Amino acid sequence: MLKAKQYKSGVKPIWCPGCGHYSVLNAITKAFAALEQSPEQAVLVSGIGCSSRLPAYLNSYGFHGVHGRALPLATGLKVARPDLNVIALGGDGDGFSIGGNHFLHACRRNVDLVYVVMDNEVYGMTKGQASPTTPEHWQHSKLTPHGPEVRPFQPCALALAAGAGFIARGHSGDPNGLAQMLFAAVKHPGFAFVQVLSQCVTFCPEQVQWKEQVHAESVGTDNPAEAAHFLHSDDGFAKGIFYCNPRTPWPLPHDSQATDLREGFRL
Amino acid sequence: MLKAKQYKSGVKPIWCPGCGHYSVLNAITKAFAALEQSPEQAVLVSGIGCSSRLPAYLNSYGFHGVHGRALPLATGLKVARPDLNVIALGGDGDGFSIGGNHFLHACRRNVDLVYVVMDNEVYGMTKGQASPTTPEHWQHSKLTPHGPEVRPFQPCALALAAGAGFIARGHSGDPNGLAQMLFAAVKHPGFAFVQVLSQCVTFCPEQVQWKEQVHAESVGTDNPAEAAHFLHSDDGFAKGIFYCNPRTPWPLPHDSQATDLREGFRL
Amino acid sequence: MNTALYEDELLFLAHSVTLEQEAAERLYELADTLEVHNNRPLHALFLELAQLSERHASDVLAHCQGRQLPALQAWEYSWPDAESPESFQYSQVHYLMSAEQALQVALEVEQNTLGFYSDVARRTTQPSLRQLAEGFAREEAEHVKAVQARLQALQCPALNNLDLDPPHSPE
Amino acid sequence: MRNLTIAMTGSGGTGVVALGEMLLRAAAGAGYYGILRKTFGPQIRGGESAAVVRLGPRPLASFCGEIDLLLVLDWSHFQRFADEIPLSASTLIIEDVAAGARPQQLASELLAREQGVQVLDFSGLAQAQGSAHSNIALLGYVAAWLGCDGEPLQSAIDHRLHKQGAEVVALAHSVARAGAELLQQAPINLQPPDAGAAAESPWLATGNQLAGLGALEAGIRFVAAYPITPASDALEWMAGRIESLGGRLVQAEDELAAVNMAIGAGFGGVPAMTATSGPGLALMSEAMGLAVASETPLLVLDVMRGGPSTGIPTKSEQSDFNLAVYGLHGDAPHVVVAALSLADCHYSVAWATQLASERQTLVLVLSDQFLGQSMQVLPPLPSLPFHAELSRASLPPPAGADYFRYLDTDSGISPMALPGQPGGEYTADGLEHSQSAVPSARAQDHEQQLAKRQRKLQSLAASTQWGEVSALPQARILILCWGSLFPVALEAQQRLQERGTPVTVVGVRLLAPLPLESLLRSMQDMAQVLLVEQNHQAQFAHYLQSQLTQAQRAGLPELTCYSRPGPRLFTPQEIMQQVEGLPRA
Amino acid sequence: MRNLTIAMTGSGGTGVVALGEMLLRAAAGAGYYGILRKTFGPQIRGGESAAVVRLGPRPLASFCGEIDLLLVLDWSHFQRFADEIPLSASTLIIEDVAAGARPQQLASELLAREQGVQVLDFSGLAQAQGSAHSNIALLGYVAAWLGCDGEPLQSAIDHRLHKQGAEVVALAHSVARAGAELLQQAPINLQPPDAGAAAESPWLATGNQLAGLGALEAGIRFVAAYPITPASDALEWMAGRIESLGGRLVQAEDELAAVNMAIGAGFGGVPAMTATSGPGLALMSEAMGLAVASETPLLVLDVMRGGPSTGIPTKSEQSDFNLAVYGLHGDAPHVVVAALSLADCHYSVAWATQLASERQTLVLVLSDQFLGQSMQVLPPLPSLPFHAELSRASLPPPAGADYFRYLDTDSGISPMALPGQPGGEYTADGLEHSQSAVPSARAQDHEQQLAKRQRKLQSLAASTQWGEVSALPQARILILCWGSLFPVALEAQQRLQERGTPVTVVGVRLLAPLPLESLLRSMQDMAQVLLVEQNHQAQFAHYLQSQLTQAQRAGLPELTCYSRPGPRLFTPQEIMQQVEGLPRA
Ligand SMILES: Cc1ncc(C[n+]2csc(CCOP(=O)(O)OP(=O)(O)O)c2C)c(N)n1
Ligand SMILES: Cc1ncc(C[n+]2csc(CCOP(=O)(O)OP(=O)(O)O)c2C)c(N)n1
Ligand code: SF4
Ligand code: SF4
Ligand SMILES: [Mg+2]
Ligand SMILES: [Mg+2]
Repeated sequence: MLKAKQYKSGVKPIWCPGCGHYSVLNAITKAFAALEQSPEQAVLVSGIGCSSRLPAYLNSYGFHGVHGRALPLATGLKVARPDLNVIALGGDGDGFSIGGNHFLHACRRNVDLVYVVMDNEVYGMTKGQASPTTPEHWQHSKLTPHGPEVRPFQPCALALAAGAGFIARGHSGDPNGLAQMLFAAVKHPGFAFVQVLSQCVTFCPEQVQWKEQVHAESVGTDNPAEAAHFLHSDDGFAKGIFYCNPRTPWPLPHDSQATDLREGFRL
Repeated sequence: MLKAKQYKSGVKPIWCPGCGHYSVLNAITKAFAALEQSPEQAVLVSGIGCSSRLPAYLNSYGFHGVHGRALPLATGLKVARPDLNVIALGGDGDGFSIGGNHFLHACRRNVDLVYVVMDNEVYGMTKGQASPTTPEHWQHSKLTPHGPEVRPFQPCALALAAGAGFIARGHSGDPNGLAQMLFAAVKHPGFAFVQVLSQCVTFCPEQVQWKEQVHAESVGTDNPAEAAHFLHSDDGFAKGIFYCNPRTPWPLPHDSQATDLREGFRL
Repeated sequence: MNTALYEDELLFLAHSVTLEQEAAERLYELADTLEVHNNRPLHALFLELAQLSERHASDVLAHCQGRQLPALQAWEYSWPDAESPESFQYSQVHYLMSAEQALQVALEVEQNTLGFYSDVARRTTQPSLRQLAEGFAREEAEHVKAVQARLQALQCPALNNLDLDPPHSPE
Repeated sequence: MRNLTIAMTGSGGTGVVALGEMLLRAAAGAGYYGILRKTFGPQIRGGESAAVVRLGPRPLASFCGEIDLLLVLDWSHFQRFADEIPLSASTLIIEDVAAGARPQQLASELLAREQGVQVLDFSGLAQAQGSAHSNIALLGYVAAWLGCDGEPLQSAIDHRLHKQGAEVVALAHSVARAGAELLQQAPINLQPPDAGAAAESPWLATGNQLAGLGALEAGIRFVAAYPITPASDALEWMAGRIESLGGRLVQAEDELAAVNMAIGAGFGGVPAMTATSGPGLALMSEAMGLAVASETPLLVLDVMRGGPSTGIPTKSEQSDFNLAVYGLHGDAPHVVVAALSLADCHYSVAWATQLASERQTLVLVLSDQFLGQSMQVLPPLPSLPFHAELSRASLPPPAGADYFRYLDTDSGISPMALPGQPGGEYTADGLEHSQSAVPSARAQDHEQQLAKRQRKLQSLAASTQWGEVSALPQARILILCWGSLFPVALEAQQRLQERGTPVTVVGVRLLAPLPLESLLRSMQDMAQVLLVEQNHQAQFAHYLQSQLTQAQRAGLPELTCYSRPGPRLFTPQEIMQQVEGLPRA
Repeated sequence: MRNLTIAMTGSGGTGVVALGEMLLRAAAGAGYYGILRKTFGPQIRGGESAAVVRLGPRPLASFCGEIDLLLVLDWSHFQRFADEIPLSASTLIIEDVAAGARPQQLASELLAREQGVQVLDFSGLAQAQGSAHSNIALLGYVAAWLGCDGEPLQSAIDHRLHKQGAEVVALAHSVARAGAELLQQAPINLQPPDAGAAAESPWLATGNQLAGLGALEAGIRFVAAYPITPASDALEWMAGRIESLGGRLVQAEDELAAVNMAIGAGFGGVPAMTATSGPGLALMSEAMGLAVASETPLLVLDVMRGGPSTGIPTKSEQSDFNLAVYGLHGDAPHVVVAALSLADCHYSVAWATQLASERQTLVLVLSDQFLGQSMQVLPPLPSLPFHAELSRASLPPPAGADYFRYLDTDSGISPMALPGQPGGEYTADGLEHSQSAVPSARAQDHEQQLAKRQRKLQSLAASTQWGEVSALPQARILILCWGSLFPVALEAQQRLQERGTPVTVVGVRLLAPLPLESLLRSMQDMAQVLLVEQNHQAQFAHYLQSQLTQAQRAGLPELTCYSRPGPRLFTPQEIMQQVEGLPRA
């Protein structure tokens, strides 16, 4: 049995001191310890962004793919190698902007993956542009000097409408709670989505206030209409497992006899 | 004032006789007649698919773009040319599979567009593969012989979660009702989404039964939680304007004085 | 259904005109469609039916001479069903449709129309409107007979006509 | 050695496509080899359509420009096929009474021809039996002429119709018989093609199916699919079979997902692929670069169609060459293979499957609509020695030892650990990295990895699979081609020889890295080189030039390029014409 | 004519980048020309960083390999910059007392040099005034040496710090003054560069900003943006300005959306663009083909970085050439332009903006991280004669007359109607189409449209803007380059001439269609041609070869190619070395 810190690789994170992503990294190692995860059986798959640098900091296998495509990469891997514990992760830009379509379809497809989005409401890596979850009137990006003026993306409500069976929100300020959520997410059969509020101290220093704003909720329900009602009136700072309704993960097993591939070609 | 049929171009549709898309075409011409639309001021923008062939059948301007990208094309056009009436349209494959991300972000961005999806729960143009809205156990595609085994995509629930301000569902069997919906959608300031159940007689002949299954609903609400509740318990055959909650369309006007572009370069 | 129709002659006429015009338009459209799909016999049949409908429409228009009919939007009509009763439902058409099948649908459509006119004639309290509607119904009954006659005249026994050609994928 | 080409036209619904398929199958049953091509209007159903069947005593992998016999069930829009069904004065035409008016332009021509038009009442024959299927009557008639109206025809009909029930089948048999009997009263004034001694149970297959076979046999166990014409049927063929091999096919939400899924599976050690056509390939460009940089095995099959953009989706063209060879950002060497015939779809894809695993990189296979969707009668294909299994050499050392995923080896191939192997843990990366897989922006690491990724492919250029050479000893002219033009060039070669002009034909299978030495050797003693390809910009020709040094180029014979786009089929005749037009050396 | 290069290194928080910027600005205020380059470690903040400033009396558009003066605030990870800050025996080094331990490897070298290392107490000076900013003290010190420690330094500090409030500014001024005063006690043992008579109000700008300026001045009124290094700041510069011109910038959800949005706007008649780097460009490939096929104006700026895949995002490379020129599916001719210097970002983008509208197609502009993110002092740029406004000729005829959107004209350019114009209604299409914009799969339409789309670009090859030639009369050697290597080659030319080897330099601005005649003319009388470019595979060199006929090629002087990837900066020295290594003709 490994201790949490034994899941770290020797590579030192490049994240800014104070960045919420450190704490997500720790929460993952804690969940791994609790899961007695053997490092070589886990694969962390990410896109591009500060958050997406995470896989290299663990001593599991990892794939730092291209921007926005962590989920299809993870899906291909998990379907081909069901024996592995595959965790996809990345940032809000990676997952909800360029990767939005894969997010929807991964929720529907329900492959047995965990997807962790470290949501700091900003594109950290490219110097602080607005992401889909950025507040409507945040005016700190030169690219959108008047603010995005667009309603923020509601990841949990969308996950629900798209058909995800496990929907939770954690906070980097609470790595133990987060570890527990991740533990549950890994155990959940099928697709499990965990949004983590993870501050970007460099481009959104105001996010250090989040620790005052988050509040635990114990809504956990398996009724989609109830969950929808909750999530459509949510202030974005509720913390907890909002919805958990396991169904058999894809791909479903089929009976299939060995076929002679060449048979059909004969006259 | 033009009559409905005067909005048609001379090009004859290649659609299969019996295809629901004919009736969507007629509904559009009827809505145009009611709107007293001048043909040169309207632009129909589509992706690729049987449904996406529609623009050529109208005597307005049109753009038959690439697969899945009708919405960004339409967005660019409308933002650049706010004087035009821009209608994006296409199929369920085009809009919800390859185009899913643009759908989400168009709902959020709220540009003053109408988006009509002719949903036949199948990829008609490529010979009948499953689309995101295909029923879980539909086994008529060789690509997914056991059926997609994935929950169908819920376009209206997703549009709501993504922030659309106008959400409606029509049926090709009711072109007059559809015309009325389209009329309202064009009048609605901001993004308006209309899902049209439009049968594919070639690959899903069972869909001619839809006319027995659809039922009018007068849920029309401006309360998102209520709408969410309704849409999460919907059987998919309700017909009507489900949600209508206008907000100022993007782009918002800003005061901006003339700038000397070269100013900032001087020492 | 909006009952105003039963009492307002102009509204009734507006319905009748639209009903016949839409029928003609739809039939022309179907003729085009079947031409595009190389069903030549049906192309010809639909053309013929369309021309017939067009004549009906001008007959009805004749009744409106000099009268200002109300301008209605497509959805302001009060049809018993989603579409005007003369409209061929798109979903009833198939590219390999036989003349018999087409005439069966045409018959159904004419019968629906007959039903529409008779219904108005039965329900209205306005004598002049009743007279008008009864007149239209009588004409429509003739159409029904005409279609029935054509159906009977179809000599061909039903042939086995399995669709052997697979659909193809243009894009 | 007489081959014959029979074209059939009608509208969808008259069953002309079904006619073509049944005719080919029946003929195959009687010892013919042959090939079938279908053509449609833009409608999904009921549009004008045509089938062209070529039959003869030896395997036929191409068409030629001449139509010997034209069977017309419906003349509508025949003009639209004018390019694909060129009639000549000697084309024999047989039409059904119900075929409708002959196309105006053609009508006068037809009357002026030596051969008249024979009008027969196939629809009447069918109707007399209560059937609308004049095509079946016609089928019987032609089958009788070919001498395959017995068991072969019956089983072709059964094969096609058995799902419709016994009654339908029985009716079809009797309509066909009526057609066959008609031949006695109305003989066809044309000698049938020679039948050969076809192989023991010959095959009937399309290139797309054979590509699927090659992939599965060589070990592909994961397929990510997004439908697109004309690649979908390769995916569909595999969909029905891969699970029985323990593999899986996923229908992806788009091409971006499809290619990334395949990369994910490849990273997991499961040989993986996707198939697409031009627009989809363009979308895959970014992720294909990831496969190159992260050194993940990836097979992508591109079944080319007319471009650019949506282009002409149902017609063949070789115009994705540039995209396939050059279309990645950064310096991203990868392998590009082109299938040289329908049968070679099997070979090329199987080889490519092995290459992807062996070289840990992107291998792109170019096929096209002609290869993918034509159907051929061919001798059973041999089993191939290609398999994707990773060789032991590429496994990492046991846990504890230092493991460098991107080790700079002599071969350029580094040991690749698979998830699940203790001691091999690494993070694959599209960022430039050091040998130990840690991101690095240092010049030295960048140059090392760039060179390594190029080096691991270079030795491929010398592989014996680089291409096919059909040499004639006295030849002083070389026809150089790639992909689906190879069989066409072979036929031109044969005809040219008959006319006393021996030429050698080279079909290039390995496009990148280019097997330059082999090519130079083949050009060496030639007086002329004619390069043929089916695109507007002579894409391969330019590429070839770009790979030659000044000295190499100076030493070469004159290089003439004949390049034209689709949708017209390439014919042996036009190649012959080009050869005959070459300046005499 | 003395230029001097000053490098500064420290970690993120020591303000070394700010130091570089203020130094350049202050120097510019005193009549220097110069150029600044910043370099970072992989961290977002606080990582090791460096700035290199080159100063001299004439506009400087490139760097050279020699570091004359190295200022060290912090030695941490200095090794990571070894490639970018190559020290020589004559480099003068000044370090702050608090700079920490010298890198081990370097330490012994440094001690062995003729020039020692001068250690000064900048942090002490700052601390004495209650400031942590040793960089400001150092700034004052160097500024004094350069003679710009008066008003120019003050306004550089003000410009940088004014948002922080008067107190901060005042403190900085006094720390800087203390630094300046230190020069008296500790003079720098190096003669400062010559200052020139800089232009009346010179400019300070990056290539990305100048690209933005070129775009907006030439009429771009719609920008679709998705952030990516190193293109984001071009987009950000435009974002703040386009609305004041009545235009709009949209931040898109991804590059697929961005490019399609720009196409939508272009279809609407509003000149539109997007900017990206390699990975984003790859994603745009499919839609760029749509712009070509539908003949919609589209401008795409690609600011290249190290590839393949995510590669080395913060460093420069010229390795997207292949993707830019060849990366579309089907035969899809389009225009590719490369910016030849920072100032030329303005010119090239403005020209490209006009071309896109005029030729109704995709125009790709290649810039790179070096051009995009370096900051230069330069004379004010002239207004340019380029504008995107559609010429009258391309409007459709009045309503009623027949209008053919894709009319096969002599020039290849067809009349383009804009939505809102009655009588011009048409549906733009990526499917192949007839002249009247109706989808068509006929060979004749396909060939006509393919030829038309190619023809409309061909005349461009003869445009005077094709490239820049810096010819020396006696030159027998030609240096051929494109993009950001042009200023480097120019500097090599100047130095070579000083050494008695006159060479001519050609910088190619128009990459596709290639201005072949102009190129052949420039090579004509040469004994040697040296082609230089910054990528691994010699992408342009191969392209050039591919465009030459056998005869043309035979007539050419020997062509030597020197090509190497990033991230190392290309220097005049290495070009000189190559020239000097050429076999003597
Ligand atoms: C195709 C592509 N487009 C754009 C980029 C540039 N890019 C890198 S990271 C990033 C955004 C990252 O934001 P997020 O996912 O929220 O991660 P964070 O840095 O905030 O943790 C972008 C736009 C890229 N690498 N690739
Ligand atoms: C990039 C790309 N991928 C795939 C295709 C192939 N394709 C054409 S239409 C289509 C699906 C159309 O389905 P839908 O949008 O539902 O329209 P329908 O035909 O059902 O009306 C596909 C997959 C394409 N044209 N381009
Ligand atoms: S920029 Fe923001 S997200 Fe990135 S490492 Fe720094 S704090 Fe974290
Ligand atoms: S295939 Fe289906 S969607 Fe396409 S035209 Fe035919 S019926 Fe309509
Ligand atoms: Mg983020
Ligand atoms: Mg569909």
